[in-house]
Amino acid sequence: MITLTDQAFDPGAALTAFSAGRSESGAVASFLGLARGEAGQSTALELEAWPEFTAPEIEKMAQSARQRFALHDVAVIHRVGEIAPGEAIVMVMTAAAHRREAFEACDYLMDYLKSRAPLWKKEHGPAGARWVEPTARDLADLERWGS
Amino acid sequence: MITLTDQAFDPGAALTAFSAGRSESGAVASFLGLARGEAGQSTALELEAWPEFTAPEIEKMAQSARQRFALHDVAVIHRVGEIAPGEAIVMVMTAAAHRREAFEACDYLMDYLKSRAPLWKKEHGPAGARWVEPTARDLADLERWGS
Amino acid sequence: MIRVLLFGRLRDVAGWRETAIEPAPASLAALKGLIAERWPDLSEALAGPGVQAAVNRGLVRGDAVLAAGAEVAFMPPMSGG
Amino acid sequence: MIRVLLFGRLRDVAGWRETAIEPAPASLAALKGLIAERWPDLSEALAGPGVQAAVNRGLVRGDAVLAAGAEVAFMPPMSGG
Repeated sequence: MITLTDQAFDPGAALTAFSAGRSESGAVASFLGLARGEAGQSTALELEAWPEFTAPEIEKMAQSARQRFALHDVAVIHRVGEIAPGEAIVMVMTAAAHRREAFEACDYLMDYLKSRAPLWKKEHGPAGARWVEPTARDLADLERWGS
Repeated sequence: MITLTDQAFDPGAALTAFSAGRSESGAVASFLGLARGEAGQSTALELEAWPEFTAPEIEKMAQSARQRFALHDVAVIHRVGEIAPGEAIVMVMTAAAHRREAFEACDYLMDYLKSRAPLWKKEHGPAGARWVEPTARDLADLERWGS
Repeated sequence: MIRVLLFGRLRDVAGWRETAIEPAPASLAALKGLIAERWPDLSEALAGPGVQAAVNRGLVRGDAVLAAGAEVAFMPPMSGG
Repeated sequence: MIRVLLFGRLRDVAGWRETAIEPAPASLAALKGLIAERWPDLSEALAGPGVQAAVNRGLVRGDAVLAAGAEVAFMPPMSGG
């Protein structure tokens, strides 16, 4: 399930809901991305989405991960709008029979979200605001998946 | 923090507590291992520990991960005793500045727990009980970390 | 008439987020020509690395025909997560 | 006197979890010799792949001296997670 929300969400409640009632999935991996304060240099993140396009594109990524890694289930929650340091930006959860598939699918989805999800991130700080773009490391991470 | 418990635990509550108040850790990875029912072939798992030895050994693994991956924090919760299908067996959480370190540390710790933590797992089913030992895949996974 | 949407830093460069263009240019290339005349700063930003275009919510590479009522989005490098 | 602890399937094989041995054998090798005489099934299981020994909660490879009061644990392949 893909959720875009402009409200703060509770990662723990999401994990409890996602993992409840699974008696055949031995493995649930999750990743939680938090807004960093950068020691005061980042006072807020602003995440811009184009909801009618962003949600379906993320859904395509999630379905690709589901097939490639034989997932039992997958969920992505992404904040949009203004996000304070320490708040959750993104959460990916994957359920599979065994841990390797769950880990790899979670890793894969995060790499795609970082560089291929239609979202635009602006960092606000004492010196002004700047648009954040994928780093060389983000692009190298994405290349690991061979597409 | 290392916790061995013979009581069912709520993974979501653990994740909420672990991720709260982190304004400099951009990345929290977690892995949750659940007892599989194997379509009725597994009715319960029994996890035996030697608490005075098991907890310090897991603590050593956690400290090794913390140093190797420059973690900000790490937590392991491991159930012992009898575990029903769908219940959580193990949860590993790692916090780091960036996602690659958080993911890899979580993956590394799970590989170590599977084959090197002083725990012994018995699977009970309609056909009787059997002791579970690390699979060839578990051992191959562990070798990825070069030690 | 077509609609043009801008995202991320392209919106900051142009000073607008959405506009209607009448009469409709026949192609994405024609639209870009028109942008070069009206909004030279935006035109320059569109030529930057990693800028993608979507027509009616599908990513396109190269040129594309624009029907009346088309929705064209210009998107700078994406950065989620 | 030394204490001997068994875990996992070793406990099932021996039929006990913990025992005291008096007088104390002087070494791990001497203890294994004594086990071979008293509990041949356990002795065979201890020779299986992946069985580890700990003396006073430290893993040992090969032989080790046993002081009076030592605690020796035999552990089959570990399987957490």
